[in-house]
Amino acid sequence: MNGKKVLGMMFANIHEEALDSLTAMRTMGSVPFCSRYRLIDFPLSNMVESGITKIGVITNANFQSLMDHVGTGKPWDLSRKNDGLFILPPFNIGTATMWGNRIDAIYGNKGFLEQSTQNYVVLSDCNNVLSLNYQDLFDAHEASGADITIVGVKAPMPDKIGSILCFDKVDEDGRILEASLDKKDEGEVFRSVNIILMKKYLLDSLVTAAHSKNEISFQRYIIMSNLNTLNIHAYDATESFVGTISSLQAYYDVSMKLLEKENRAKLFSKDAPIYTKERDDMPSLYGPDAKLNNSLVADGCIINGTVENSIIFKGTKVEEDAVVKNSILMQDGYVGRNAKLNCVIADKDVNIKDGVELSGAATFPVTLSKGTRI
Amino acid sequence: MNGKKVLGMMFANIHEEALDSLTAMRTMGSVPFCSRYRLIDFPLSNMVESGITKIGVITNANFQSLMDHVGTGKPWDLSRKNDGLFILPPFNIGTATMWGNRIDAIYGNKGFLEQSTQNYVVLSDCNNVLSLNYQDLFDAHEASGADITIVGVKAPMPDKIGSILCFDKVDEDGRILEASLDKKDEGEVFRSVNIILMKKYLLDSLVTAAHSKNEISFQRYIIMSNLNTLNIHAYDATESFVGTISSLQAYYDVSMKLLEKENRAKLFSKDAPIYTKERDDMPSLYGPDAKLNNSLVADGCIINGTVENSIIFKGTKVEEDAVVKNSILMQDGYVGRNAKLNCVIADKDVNIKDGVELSGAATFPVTLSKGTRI
Amino acid sequence: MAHKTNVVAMLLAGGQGSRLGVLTKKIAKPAVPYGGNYRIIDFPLSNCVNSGIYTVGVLTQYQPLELNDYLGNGQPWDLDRLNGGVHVLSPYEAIGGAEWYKGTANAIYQNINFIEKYDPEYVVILSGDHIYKMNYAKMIDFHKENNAACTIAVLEVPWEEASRFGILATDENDKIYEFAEKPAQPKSNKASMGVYVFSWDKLKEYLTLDENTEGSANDFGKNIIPTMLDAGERMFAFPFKGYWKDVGTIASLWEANLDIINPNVDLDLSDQSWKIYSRNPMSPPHYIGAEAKVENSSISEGCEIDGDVDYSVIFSDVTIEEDADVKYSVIMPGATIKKGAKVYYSIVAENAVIDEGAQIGEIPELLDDPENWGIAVIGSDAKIGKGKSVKPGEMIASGEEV
Amino acid sequence: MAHKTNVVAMLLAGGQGSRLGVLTKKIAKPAVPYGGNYRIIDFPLSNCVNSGIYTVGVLTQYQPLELNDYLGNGQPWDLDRLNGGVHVLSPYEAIGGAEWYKGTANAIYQNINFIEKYDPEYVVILSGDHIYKMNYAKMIDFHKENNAACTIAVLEVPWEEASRFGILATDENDKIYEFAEKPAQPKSNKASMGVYVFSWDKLKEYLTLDENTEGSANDFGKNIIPTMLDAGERMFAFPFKGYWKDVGTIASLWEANLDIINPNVDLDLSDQSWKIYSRNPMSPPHYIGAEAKVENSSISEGCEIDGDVDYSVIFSDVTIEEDADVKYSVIMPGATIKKGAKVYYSIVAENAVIDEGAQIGEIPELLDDPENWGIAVIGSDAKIGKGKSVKPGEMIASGEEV
Repeated sequence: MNGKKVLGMMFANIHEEALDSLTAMRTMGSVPFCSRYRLIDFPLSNMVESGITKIGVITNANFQSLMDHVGTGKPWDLSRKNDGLFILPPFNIGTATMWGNRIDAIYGNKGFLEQSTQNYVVLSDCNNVLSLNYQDLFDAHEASGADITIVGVKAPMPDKIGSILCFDKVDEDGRILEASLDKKDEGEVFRSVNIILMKKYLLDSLVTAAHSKNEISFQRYIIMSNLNTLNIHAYDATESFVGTISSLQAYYDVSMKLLEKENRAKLFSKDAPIYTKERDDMPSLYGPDAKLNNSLVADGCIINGTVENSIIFKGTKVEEDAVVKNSILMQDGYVGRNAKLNCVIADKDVNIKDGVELSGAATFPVTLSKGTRI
Repeated sequence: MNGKKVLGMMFANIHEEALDSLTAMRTMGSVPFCSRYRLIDFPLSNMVESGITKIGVITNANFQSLMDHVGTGKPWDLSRKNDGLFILPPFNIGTATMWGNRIDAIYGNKGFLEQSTQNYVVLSDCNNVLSLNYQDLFDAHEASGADITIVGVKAPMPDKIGSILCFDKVDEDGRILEASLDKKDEGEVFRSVNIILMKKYLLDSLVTAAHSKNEISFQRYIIMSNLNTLNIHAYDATESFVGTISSLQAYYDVSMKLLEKENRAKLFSKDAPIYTKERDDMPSLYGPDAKLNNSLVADGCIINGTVENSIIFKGTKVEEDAVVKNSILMQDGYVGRNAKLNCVIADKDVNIKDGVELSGAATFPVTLSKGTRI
Repeated sequence: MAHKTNVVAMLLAGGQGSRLGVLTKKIAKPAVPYGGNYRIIDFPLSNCVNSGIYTVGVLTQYQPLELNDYLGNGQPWDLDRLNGGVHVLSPYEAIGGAEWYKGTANAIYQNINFIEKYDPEYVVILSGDHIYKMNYAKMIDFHKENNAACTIAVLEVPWEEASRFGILATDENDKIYEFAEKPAQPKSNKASMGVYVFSWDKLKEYLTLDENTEGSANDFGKNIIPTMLDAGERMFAFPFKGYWKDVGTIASLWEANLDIINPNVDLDLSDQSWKIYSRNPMSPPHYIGAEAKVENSSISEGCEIDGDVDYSVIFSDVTIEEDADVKYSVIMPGATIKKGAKVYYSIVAENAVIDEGAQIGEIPELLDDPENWGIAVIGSDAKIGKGKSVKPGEMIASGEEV
Repeated sequence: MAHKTNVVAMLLAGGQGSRLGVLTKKIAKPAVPYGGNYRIIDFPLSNCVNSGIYTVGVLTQYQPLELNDYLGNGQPWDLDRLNGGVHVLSPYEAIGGAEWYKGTANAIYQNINFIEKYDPEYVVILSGDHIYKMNYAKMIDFHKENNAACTIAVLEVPWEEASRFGILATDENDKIYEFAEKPAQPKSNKASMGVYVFSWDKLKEYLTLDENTEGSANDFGKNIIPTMLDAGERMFAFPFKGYWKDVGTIASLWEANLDIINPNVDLDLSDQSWKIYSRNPMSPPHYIGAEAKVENSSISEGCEIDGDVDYSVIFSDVTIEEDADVKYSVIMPGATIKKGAKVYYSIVAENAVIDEGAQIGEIPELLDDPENWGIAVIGSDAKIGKGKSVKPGEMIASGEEV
């Protein structure tokens, strides 16, 4: 795609209340995921690989971890003289430290939109782990003649999160005829992942109108109420791996799905690498008594114990005779000798002392917040 | 200087209330100065040229213009994987959008100090236009064995700004024996320009102690009250060009001083270039009726009229038969045919229509705020 | 990935550019200063970036040091990229020995590996000695629409000058049916601008064929283009309108410089939507003194002007002292024109010093024998002593003291 | 400025490195993969950056393409600098013709202009085939304190091996009074590590002298150092302690790789205060399957391991399928070891494929004739067919199919 055409706008904070302690000190976008990434890496890398050259990241007051991660934008080649990466905290509206809602946030960044030379905008949340070719999305949007194209997947409803838009009736061309919010359905639905493409002027006029009426729901007042007047299409991304991080349980489940080869193959394609901020760790070292199976491990680990069905982040050390099962250990953790962990999510820098045993259930993983020492 | 030794900390906001409309929408550090710079460019470039590799910029809620200007830090070669430039807004303390005072601001950034590998810190404000070799400052600090070294100049007291520290008695080694705040003196005094070098642990302990006692004046409680217990030295920078921007009048006067060759020679040395964000303007074009004298002009201007004793920023257009005297026209201004300006400070994007006449006095320049159309 | 790097530009920075004499003795031609704030290479490089092409190979085997230094990490052109960016490509040694570039086509041939790394669909071939602003993206679109193997940008030149150019004869669909290098009897006035778009698979095929052809000069104009035409490949002429100037000679370089201050010339350097990027000298604003007189001229940053300047292009960091007089001249970065010196119809190269009262060149009207007139050229770092003079058309070598 | 760039490092990336056989057929030696996440050049480059040296020239005339590509704009080493940074320097053409680098000293001589641009006080000369972590800043301090013309880093080697090295005899102040290349009767066990600090004015003087000396090999060890010693220049030996390994042969490269998983070796790659930087392949975490067995080994990102790995170094993006067995081997990026294949005491280069049931190398204890044992080497992109075997010590060329 000619990067001069489409502007990316990322919502780094949306839904972060769903992740409890994982988002206590960070935005949704900077939640660690899959041994070496942060959630924002997926949409950011996909956008860059699709040729998008200017991306604004809308965030709230807790943006320090996000700034630490995306920094100058260099890992995504977004440290540019023209265009590049822009962090958009709510700094210009008096004492506000939070954008009120999505409409507010876009309205508050009208200046950013106006100063951009691109004619199209693609909006994206950070809580859906998927691999998307935005060029294909753009081509489909152009080919269909749609005013708005929304990416959706056919999957069960996620737990907990509110305001999920379902496409209840879609015609053969892909136009959404009927939609609903927060459907009660146990089975598979066709639901939005909140990646939305439209012309910049259209977004501007819809948001300006909604803002002047004090509307607060983007889904309801910008999408649903315009289904008749605008040509709004659904783009089906079901063939990609899609994981919606709507709760801690969903975080755990989506993570564990990546132990399956076919899911990794979908999410990590050679053609569309996922970039992240590098730490320059050494390769991981496995000692004489290491026993690993069905696990993902990043660089910089020293594994001397047993690790099964687990996801191990950078710089983790597992000592002799320690046993880690069905767990997620974020970066720079330490598991002492004879410690036993089962169904645990440990945030960064967690230190499990020798002999400590902790066990949750796959349907109720135990969560340890950053820096916990047990 | 081994850049690994000294950390730079810049106060981008200090004293900005003094500049009225010039700082209405921007920090002190991002006030345009001398045809093509912003005030922060001077300490930033000097630090970089002296080999300092990590610089934190402390700012308040209005930091967008500063972020636009310093961006990724590339123009100063501070877009780095290790170290580099860090903007430090007050984002981690609940709803605060302002650092209360200098002690608060340093205290609030203790984490930044701790994470830095440097052993020394140099603090610097942005409202003193001067050229300083921080390596020489460091060498003098080391040679004297001082605990704290404060850069000072022998010059009259600036108008308006409060809390100016004067070194009233300095021994032959440079140690400050007596100091006072806000001296009433018409003549030349030896006064601080608020560039202060000390070991990191010393700053940390002084600020932590002051903070715990709820002290608010860095000058009074960290410097003055420690004159007997610590070895505090003055470093005389009088031989550099020094302009303290303490008011709009001072802004005008300091700017005009740079029309003198010897002042430019001091401030802009070939060995220590002043870096700034570049706009890639064309060279300035002078038409057949252009009449220029005793003026400074940046790139990107089109001058067809008369310009005398003035400072013209990038992208300014002066039409035929317009007359601009004793004025400062910031970037992208327009002066129409037959317009006459005398002793005017026009902020960015000011548009003076054909035939308009405006005249201030050298002791009372007329100020036009950003985007004014007359 | 495909979408990001499907075009690679290769810039032929060329040989010694000997027609520019002393100006290219120490630097490659594309690094020659131009237009106050620029060097020649800024134009094709900025065109690339503005056209969305972020991978550029610069081919040179002659004095690459200053060019390398000037391009650096590519940041001034926004070409400091993790993938792609700007790379200076000098010849190198492989097993079986090394070769210098034999011709323009051979230079590309030797860098096939570089191009293949980016797996491009299209390759744009540019030369490093033309001043123009052109959207290559539009030319590539034209190339795609025509399903062409090769597209050549053409400019309509006055018929009487056509025999000085490579001339393309085209049908009503802009399809090329004949190419003639400097034809005595031109069939068209469409001159090749030396800007080519190739489908990479086709170019690779013909480069390989050419390399294996005994006696070939390995040149685009002489060999590749005619061979492709003979083979019946689809080749199209992309019509360009606007300012375009070859700056391969002293006279044309001088003229092209003065064009930036000529209001009648269609070269707008202030256009914000098509900026020409360059490496900035990081100099303070220029100062125009109380006694100076500056008219019809361009002045760049870092200059201190106390003398008279008329119809001239003054590059950055130039000093012109009191009572000096500069007319119809091009004064390159860092040069000094001392008190009372006169510089007329001249090019004064970087850091040259014209001492007090010296005179360089002459106003043609004042010559006894206007036939002998020409642009005087002072090489970089040369020094013209007090009261000395340099005749019109004379060239003073770099570093020479007169 | 002086303080920022007063040191320039020049890295001799060298010639073809023919002792590394098929591994350097297509790439320069410094670009050879090492230690799971690295290439050889990452060590001297990271040492430079960690020592505060941000201007590095990499001298090569042999296959610079992959090296250029690997170094890119220098960002992985934090060397994407506005001034300085990392530059690959190939020979170029000046007026009067061009020359390939004749020797190590001549390579620096030909790049005097590059060095002068930064106006350094000191120049550090490094070579591209050693693995070690060293603070050059301390060596430069030592050089300054001694007011030396040249300082050479030395390592104490076992006396019985001393005759394989360049040996420096020093007085009690570490002042060198004799240098002997591979002496039969070594006077000391201080071996030159090929790391030199020169005061630039001195080095320039001796480079120029050497260039004008008929019959000189233009080599640092053979010419520059002895000439300086003879002339009575102050030359000092800087003692180094720690891991240092020349990886100039297949056996030493193999051994140095296995050193990273040897707990008894003093090479700590996890030290956060002296990181070794490298260009990251941007691969997902590695996956170790349910049936895999991994012990005493290092695994890098992007691998999918379903077989057995023991005492081996597995680089990024390697696939080891079920029932494959890899022991005492070095498997470089992107290689595939298919089902049931066995790889013992081998180096398998980038993207090579070992098909099902094939066997590469052998465990020495199992050989009938252990005298004939050696490391087997599979070149990059080579393919070893189903059930085929490659003998110990055998080398399969890049791209070959067996």
